[in-house]
Amino acid sequence: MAEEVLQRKTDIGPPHYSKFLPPIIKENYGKWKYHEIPRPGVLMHVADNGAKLYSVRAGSPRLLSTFKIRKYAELADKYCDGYLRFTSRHNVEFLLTKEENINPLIADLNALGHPVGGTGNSITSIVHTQGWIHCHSAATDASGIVKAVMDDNIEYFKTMVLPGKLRIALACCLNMCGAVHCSDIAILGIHRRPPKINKVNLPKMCEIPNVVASCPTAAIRPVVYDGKPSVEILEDKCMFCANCFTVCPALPLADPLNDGVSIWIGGKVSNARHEPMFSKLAIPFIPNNPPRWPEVTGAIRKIVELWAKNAHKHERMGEWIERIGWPKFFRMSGIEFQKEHIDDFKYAGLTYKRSAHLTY
Amino acid sequence: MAEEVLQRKTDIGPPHYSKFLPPIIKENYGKWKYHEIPRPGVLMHVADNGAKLYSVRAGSPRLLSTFKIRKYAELADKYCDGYLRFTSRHNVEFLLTKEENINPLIADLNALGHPVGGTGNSITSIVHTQGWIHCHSAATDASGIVKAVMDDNIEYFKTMVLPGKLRIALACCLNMCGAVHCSDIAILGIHRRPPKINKVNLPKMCEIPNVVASCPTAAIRPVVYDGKPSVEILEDKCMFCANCFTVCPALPLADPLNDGVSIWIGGKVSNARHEPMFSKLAIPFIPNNPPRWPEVTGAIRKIVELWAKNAHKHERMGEWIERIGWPKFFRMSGIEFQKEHIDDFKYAGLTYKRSAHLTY
Amino acid sequence: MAVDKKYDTPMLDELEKGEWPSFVKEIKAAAEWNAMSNDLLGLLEQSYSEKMGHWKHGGIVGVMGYGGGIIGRYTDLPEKYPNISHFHTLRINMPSGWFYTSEALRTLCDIWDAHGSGLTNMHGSTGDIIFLGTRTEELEPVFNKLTAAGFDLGGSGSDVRTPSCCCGKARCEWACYDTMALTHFITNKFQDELHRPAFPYKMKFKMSGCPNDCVASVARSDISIIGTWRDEIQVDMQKVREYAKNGTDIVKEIVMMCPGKCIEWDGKDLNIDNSSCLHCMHCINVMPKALAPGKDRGAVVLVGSKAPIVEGALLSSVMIPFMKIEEPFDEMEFWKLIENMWDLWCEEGKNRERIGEFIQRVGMGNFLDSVGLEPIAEMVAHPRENPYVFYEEYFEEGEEVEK
Amino acid sequence: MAVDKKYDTPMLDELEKGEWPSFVKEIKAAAEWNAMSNDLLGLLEQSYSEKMGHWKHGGIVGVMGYGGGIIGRYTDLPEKYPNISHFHTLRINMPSGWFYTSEALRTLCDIWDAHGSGLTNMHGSTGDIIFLGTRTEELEPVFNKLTAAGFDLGGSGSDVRTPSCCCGKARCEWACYDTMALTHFITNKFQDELHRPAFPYKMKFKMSGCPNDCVASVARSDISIIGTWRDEIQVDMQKVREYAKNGTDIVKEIVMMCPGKCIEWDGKDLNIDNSSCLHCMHCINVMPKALAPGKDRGAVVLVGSKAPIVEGALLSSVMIPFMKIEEPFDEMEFWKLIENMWDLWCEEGKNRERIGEFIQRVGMGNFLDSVGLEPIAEMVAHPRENPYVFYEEYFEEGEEVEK
Ligand code: SRM
Ligand code: SRM
Ligand code: SRM
Ligand code: SRM
Ligand code: SF4
Ligand code: SF4
Ligand code: SF4
Ligand code: SF4
Ligand code: SF4
Ligand code: SF4
Ligand code: SF4
Ligand code: SF4
Repeated sequence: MAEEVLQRKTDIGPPHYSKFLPPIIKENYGKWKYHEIPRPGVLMHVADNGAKLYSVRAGSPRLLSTFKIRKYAELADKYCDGYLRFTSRHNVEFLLTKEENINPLIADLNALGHPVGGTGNSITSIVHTQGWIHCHSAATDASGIVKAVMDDNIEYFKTMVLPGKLRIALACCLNMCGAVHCSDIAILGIHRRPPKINKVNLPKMCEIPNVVASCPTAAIRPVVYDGKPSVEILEDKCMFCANCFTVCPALPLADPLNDGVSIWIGGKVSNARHEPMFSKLAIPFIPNNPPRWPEVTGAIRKIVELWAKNAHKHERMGEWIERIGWPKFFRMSGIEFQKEHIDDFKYAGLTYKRSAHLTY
Repeated sequence: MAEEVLQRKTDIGPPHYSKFLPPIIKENYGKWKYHEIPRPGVLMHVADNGAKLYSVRAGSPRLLSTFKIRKYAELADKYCDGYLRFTSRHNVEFLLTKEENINPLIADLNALGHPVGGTGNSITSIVHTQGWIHCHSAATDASGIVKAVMDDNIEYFKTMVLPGKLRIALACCLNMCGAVHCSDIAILGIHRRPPKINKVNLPKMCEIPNVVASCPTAAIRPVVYDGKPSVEILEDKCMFCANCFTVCPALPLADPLNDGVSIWIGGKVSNARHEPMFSKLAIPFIPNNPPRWPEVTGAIRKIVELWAKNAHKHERMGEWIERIGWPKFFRMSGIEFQKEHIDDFKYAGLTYKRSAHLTY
Repeated sequence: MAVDKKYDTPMLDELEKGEWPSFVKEIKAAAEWNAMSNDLLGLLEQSYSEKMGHWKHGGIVGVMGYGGGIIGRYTDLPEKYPNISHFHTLRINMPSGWFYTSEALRTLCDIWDAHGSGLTNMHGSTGDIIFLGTRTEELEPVFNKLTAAGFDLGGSGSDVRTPSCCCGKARCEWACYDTMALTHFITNKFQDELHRPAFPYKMKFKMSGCPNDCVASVARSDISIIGTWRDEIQVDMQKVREYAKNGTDIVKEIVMMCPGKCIEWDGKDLNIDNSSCLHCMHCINVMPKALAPGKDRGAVVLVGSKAPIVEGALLSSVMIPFMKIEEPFDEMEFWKLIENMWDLWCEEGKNRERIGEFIQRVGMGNFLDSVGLEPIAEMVAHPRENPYVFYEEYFEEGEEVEK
Repeated sequence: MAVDKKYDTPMLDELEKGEWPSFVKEIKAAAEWNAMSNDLLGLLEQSYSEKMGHWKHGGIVGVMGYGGGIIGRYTDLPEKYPNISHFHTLRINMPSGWFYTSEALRTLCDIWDAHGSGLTNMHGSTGDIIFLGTRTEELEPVFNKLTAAGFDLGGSGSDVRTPSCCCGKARCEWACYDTMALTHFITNKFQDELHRPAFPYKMKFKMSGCPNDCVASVARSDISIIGTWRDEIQVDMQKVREYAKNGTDIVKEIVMMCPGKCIEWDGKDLNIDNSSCLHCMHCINVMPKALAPGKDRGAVVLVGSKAPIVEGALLSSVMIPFMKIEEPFDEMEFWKLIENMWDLWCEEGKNRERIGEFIQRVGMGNFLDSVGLEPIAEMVAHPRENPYVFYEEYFEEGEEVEK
């Protein structure tokens, strides 16, 4: 299928964004005055001169076929002179100037299977990663859990009844592509079994010193196996980080019996009110249960409802828990507190409860 | 002076406190209802049955001669049937039942050179240590600075006009005997020059491996000197902790040209409002300037006044600074921020400013 | 590539149900005509039933003269799924702010339909347009068509990664600087660094127009540039009163939630002590018609965030508390700092050590010394709590000595 | 010991000025008749002019059968100050709560005047009565007279240190348990551990009757026992209204400062959501006549605080969130935990490793396993943020395997 190179260009960079901006944005660039959310999924930005831009946000699985993208293009042509954008959380936004086009567009989007929502105090789409679709590292799938969780929370996407924004993210391994470490709710794929050593391939594929050095806990030691250099793993010391696997394909961690997901909560990135926070471990392990991971969706649903019911208005998940304290959160949620919850990494000492500030 | 042992007793423990409690306390033990502070330095505790106990608190240098203790005993006999106590911050408290005795007692105390105060929102006496009076480790004196600082803040001992309690502590070296690490203001003696190696005594007095192991930064290496085992010190790596000196007298750090004090602020131990906090570095170094350390008293006075003027009612030093942020504190106080202020120890990473929460 | 096989996908079919748009439907749509996507469907069903992925470590593949932009990928079941024996992704640099015309999207689709799986991510979590899966021999042709259409590859490996930003001034009333313009400028300024990995590890830029940080820059970028202001919040008092009248509980929702504790409300006037304002955006967020960021606008620059592998996750921390961001961008002093930082990191950083980890290792103070920045209180949440200060000078017999 | 020499002390004399009581005056008072104190005066003046101490590392001195309680001390200028060539201190265990009668004080003075410098610390910062400076040969006689008078030595070295406590129920309306009784009990229970150092390092107990923590136990003791309650704060509403009437700004001073954010005040009633109360004491502190701790009282036990040498300072952290403290103390299950902790620490602790540092090193989770405590959420400020969990079990071919 290779084709003739006519004139090879490099380092041209991306197209200039100005080519893609609708006239109303060009005219009011930097001159927006305020916005309103007339209905869930629709933003109205009003410029100094009174001009009004409507953005209609539709949910997206992010993994899109060219078929679907062409459909988007059609809708953009039909309702907004061909102008649209994607958001930092992978939703698609149609940029309208004609208010009367909003409802027909939404109807068409719904017909296409794309609900409109995700604005204001809602759950918007889940920032996620490749999973079994494309990555060698995955301890779980990405798109499947995302679909199941969003199905289960769809009314919170289509309405704005939550106390604040709720950002969910998923990463299929500890590399944490995405914003898992700072999300209101994070779903994180984890291995729980130390790497199995492929003794045949290891000497061929990997440099022993690199492999040994890659392990942060010094769990890997060089040995000689069958006259060839190899490694052994002190299983007690393994914390399943997969750093060794990143440098050496002969040390796979994936293991259907032991892979699964953990749930982390209470992170955020905005500076609104509270400073950015890391997510904290809520549920150490749930086995993979495809295709719809019911234990995961169930657990998340429970946490969402608990927060929705108890938080003050504007309080993000982490702010709410910080106010009531983690012990009370564990009591309320019925989640069992376990040894796994107790930090034992670098800054562990600072996570101990160092005061008598307790609830009973 | 040695005397005959009549009957050697051991492990008898301290006398039972009940022997020393005045009748009013025995009667109302555990039955106190509330307290008032009728005037600075005087507490009135009221029991369920209406009984009133007055405690008159007088400032103390803590280092007391038997002469002075006998004077206290006299006053106790004169005004309160011989009952008195000392506080956790080393002040003396006379325990009265007769309200009419308060004023005469205070007059006598003042005549004896002991001001009355330290209650409520005041500066009470400074928890401190031995310094040049008794310790081999000292980088500064204890009692001298304490005296100078208390003289300079005497009106805040005798009144209750501050926003909250202000606890000052002093330790003459990094061992930090006392509560220096959690004080509103802490004065800490510090060395700034690496140990000088006493090459003659070292082989005689110290075990080289212990010495080498004692250094947390691995600044000490074994060497042979004049045919004898000795050590060398990589000066760049020394953080002046004196741990080596603790295990080896031949490695003194004391050095008149380079010893001095640092000032730390914003710590607390009570759970009231904010959880306990560590003190934080405010002024990295002030040279020793006996007998009255004017640079130290001046710096402290300035910090106290700044807090007194700007804090909300009930706000301890650290709570106030946390609210306004450290940059603003540095701007307001005129203290220069330097490299020394930036943490580079174990948890350094967590002390960096990890958000856009800034004041301008 | 015609589709000749049909896979049974009972598990995946379950994921066509429900109201959220289904990625399975997307794959199936492509699998109708595309053999790669069809094999992907088969492989994925197998992964679902085995609870395990079937991809091998990626090899080094790429386009001529570029070191990044392609993630090589091969299945470990090439006999069973021959059409995805190679299944490399291309990372294509998106336009700033992810704005498109329908025409641009169709151009991209045309290219990808001709050379790949017909599947994409719009977008990857760094922000790129992801072309999901093709064979090695297709890479050059795709690349050539892309550049012809005005698109270029994004980053991967130890290079500058595709910078990304919020929509900023294009659509947001709070943008304190022009995020899209700066992002476009940075992307072009660092084309070489983006396409030819030469760093110890990856290097990400993310630009948010205000402290709401709609691209999560503080958590996900080595260089985080977050808009802010340093004068007073603009207040339209009449509008504040309207909010109050229309049901906003100003004391509960705003006064008590202000982290700077610097707002007072007496039922008529809102009084902000701007000198204590932490620029968190909360009050503005709640009353967008009444309040707005000040007029003296710029950005705070933070450095060093990343995911946890392997020393633990980091948030970016303040390096420049306030910087004006104005055209001409190339005259900004800022680039000098970036250069100094990179020089130092390239020289002294370990392999696979992000710049944030490097700073943690050498210490902020030493890092500042080396890049020529003065230490300032804004860089720390609080000064040190431990007494282990490396005082750098001492006196000897009357004279100051540098250690 | 008559005083035959008189030292010029121009620098120290400066410290007789000013309103705060002067330690120099105290030393001079003793120096009038005591040669040790007189030499101390001379030595101290020299230290002041040289800006340096003149004490050597202490040798091992003590009384028969005791390993602790005495700090040996020698000056490095014994020729010049012969009377303080030895200058050891005795640490004498104070009565709980530092209560005395004038008689008891005079007894102590009599003993010390006969055998030492005539100088004391009332008290040391661990809480002991400090007899400041005497010669080795005086130690036994002092000890014998002390025990005859009912006093005993306190701790020093790697032993249980003299436990101390706030005055508690003796004088404070907030004491949630009997601090003085418990302290007396602990001191006597552990006489052997107190007098004969056998631990890896020192071991301090401090008892505070309520979360105000008037003995700084959370910062300065390996075992911190802090009183608290678990039912509802007792409210006398009439008195609350009186405070409000007399000028307490209940919203600003209490509602907005409550860390649990669980108080409401409508100008008439104070409403506390006790299930969110953090037991900080603030509201009670501000309105002592109106509010009081609940009736179901006990204590929280925290473990591990210490000064910074050498791994950094620690605060104690929660081990038992609530424990009833009631007579008979010796039937409390608590001692079993203490025993387990000490056994473990003695077995696995390094030399000069405090128990807090030991926990930091082995990890709280492992520590709990070893001492037989269940992990509970109250022990942490928050769960872990990093994903490096040491899962302890995995499945292999259908069966669970312990690693
Ligand atoms: C479109 C988008 C930026 C873009 O260039 O793509 C965007 C747009 C807006 N954000 Fe955002 N935010 C967008 C991602 C984010 C993110 C990033 C993320 O989620 O990964 C954050 C940080 C989230 C976090 O803290 O974890 C973010 C935190 C905010 C906040 C702060 C919310 C808070 O209370 O913490 C506001 C203020 C508000 O909504 O009150 C905000 C406000 C806004 C406003 C109202 C700004 C404006 O006036 O135009 C926009 C509409 C918000 C809405 O959906 O109601 N935006 N916003 C992103 C939409 C993502 C989506 O499809 O759902
Ligand atoms: C006598 C003493 C206990 C003892 O057994 O010796 C004591 C006695 C009282 N304390 Fe205290 N505290 C005593 C040391 C402490 C300490 C320890 C220390 O300073 O080293 C603290 C912790 C300080 C810290 O956080 O750094 C302490 C933190 C408090 C607090 C909390 C204050 C705060 O806002 O943080 C209160 C409550 C209050 O005063 O409102 C309190 C309240 C009280 C009350 C009112 C309790 C009562 O109802 O009897 C007593 C009179 C206080 C006063 O002076 O106004 N006491 N108090 C100690 C007197 C020391 C002195 O001579 O000045
Ligand atoms: C495609 C993408 C996930 C996605 O589905 O969106 C992705 C995919 C991979 N990431 Fe990532 N990362 C992607 C965004 C991120 C992000 C988010 C971001 O950039 O905002 C992060 C967290 C932020 C950060 O940089 O720390 C991220 C942190 C990592 C890490 C951990 C790096 C670290 O320093 O902690 C690794 C591991 C590594 O580099 O060895 C990694 C490694 C990988 C590799 C290359 C796997 C590997 O070890 O070789 C994955 C290739 C998957 C595949 O087969 O396609 N990826 N990766 C994202 C890039 C798309 C794009 O260009 O737009
Ligand atoms: C006398 C006293 C200071 C005072 O003037 O009050 C004192 C004096 C000494 N302390 Fe201390 N410590 C004294 C209370 C403390 C406290 C406060 C407390 O107990 O509440 C602390 C902080 C809390 C703690 O235990 O962490 C304290 C933390 C230290 C340390 C650091 C221990 C650590 O683990 O970090 C050392 C160094 C060591 O043990 O090697 C230390 C060592 C010393 C030595 C023995 C010096 C040494 O290295 O040999 C000092 C003897 C001085 C002398 O010549 O008399 N002293 N020491 C206090 C004991 C009096 C008493 O018994 O009542
Ligand atoms: S999170 Fe892990 S498994 Fe998922 S895409 Fe990133 S590197 Fe791959
Ligand atoms: S997974 Fe991580 S901890 Fe386990 S052996 Fe590999 S590198 Fe070491
Ligand atoms: S702080 Fe240091 S110098 Fe002062 S008494 Fe304690 S050990 Fe000695
Ligand atoms: S003072 Fe501390 S850092 Fe310096 S050499 Fe001695 S033990 Fe090492
Ligand atoms: S970061 Fe700020 S400027 Fe950018 S889109 Fe979000 S709210 Fe607007
Ligand atoms: S921006 Fe945030 S800190 Fe500033 S006044 Fe508004 S709410 Fe307070
Ligand atoms: S700790 Fe509590 S009980 Fe003890 S004296 Fe202080 S306020 Fe009273
Ligand atoms: S004790 Fe503290 S947390 Fe509890 S209600 Fe009172 S102020 Fe609030």
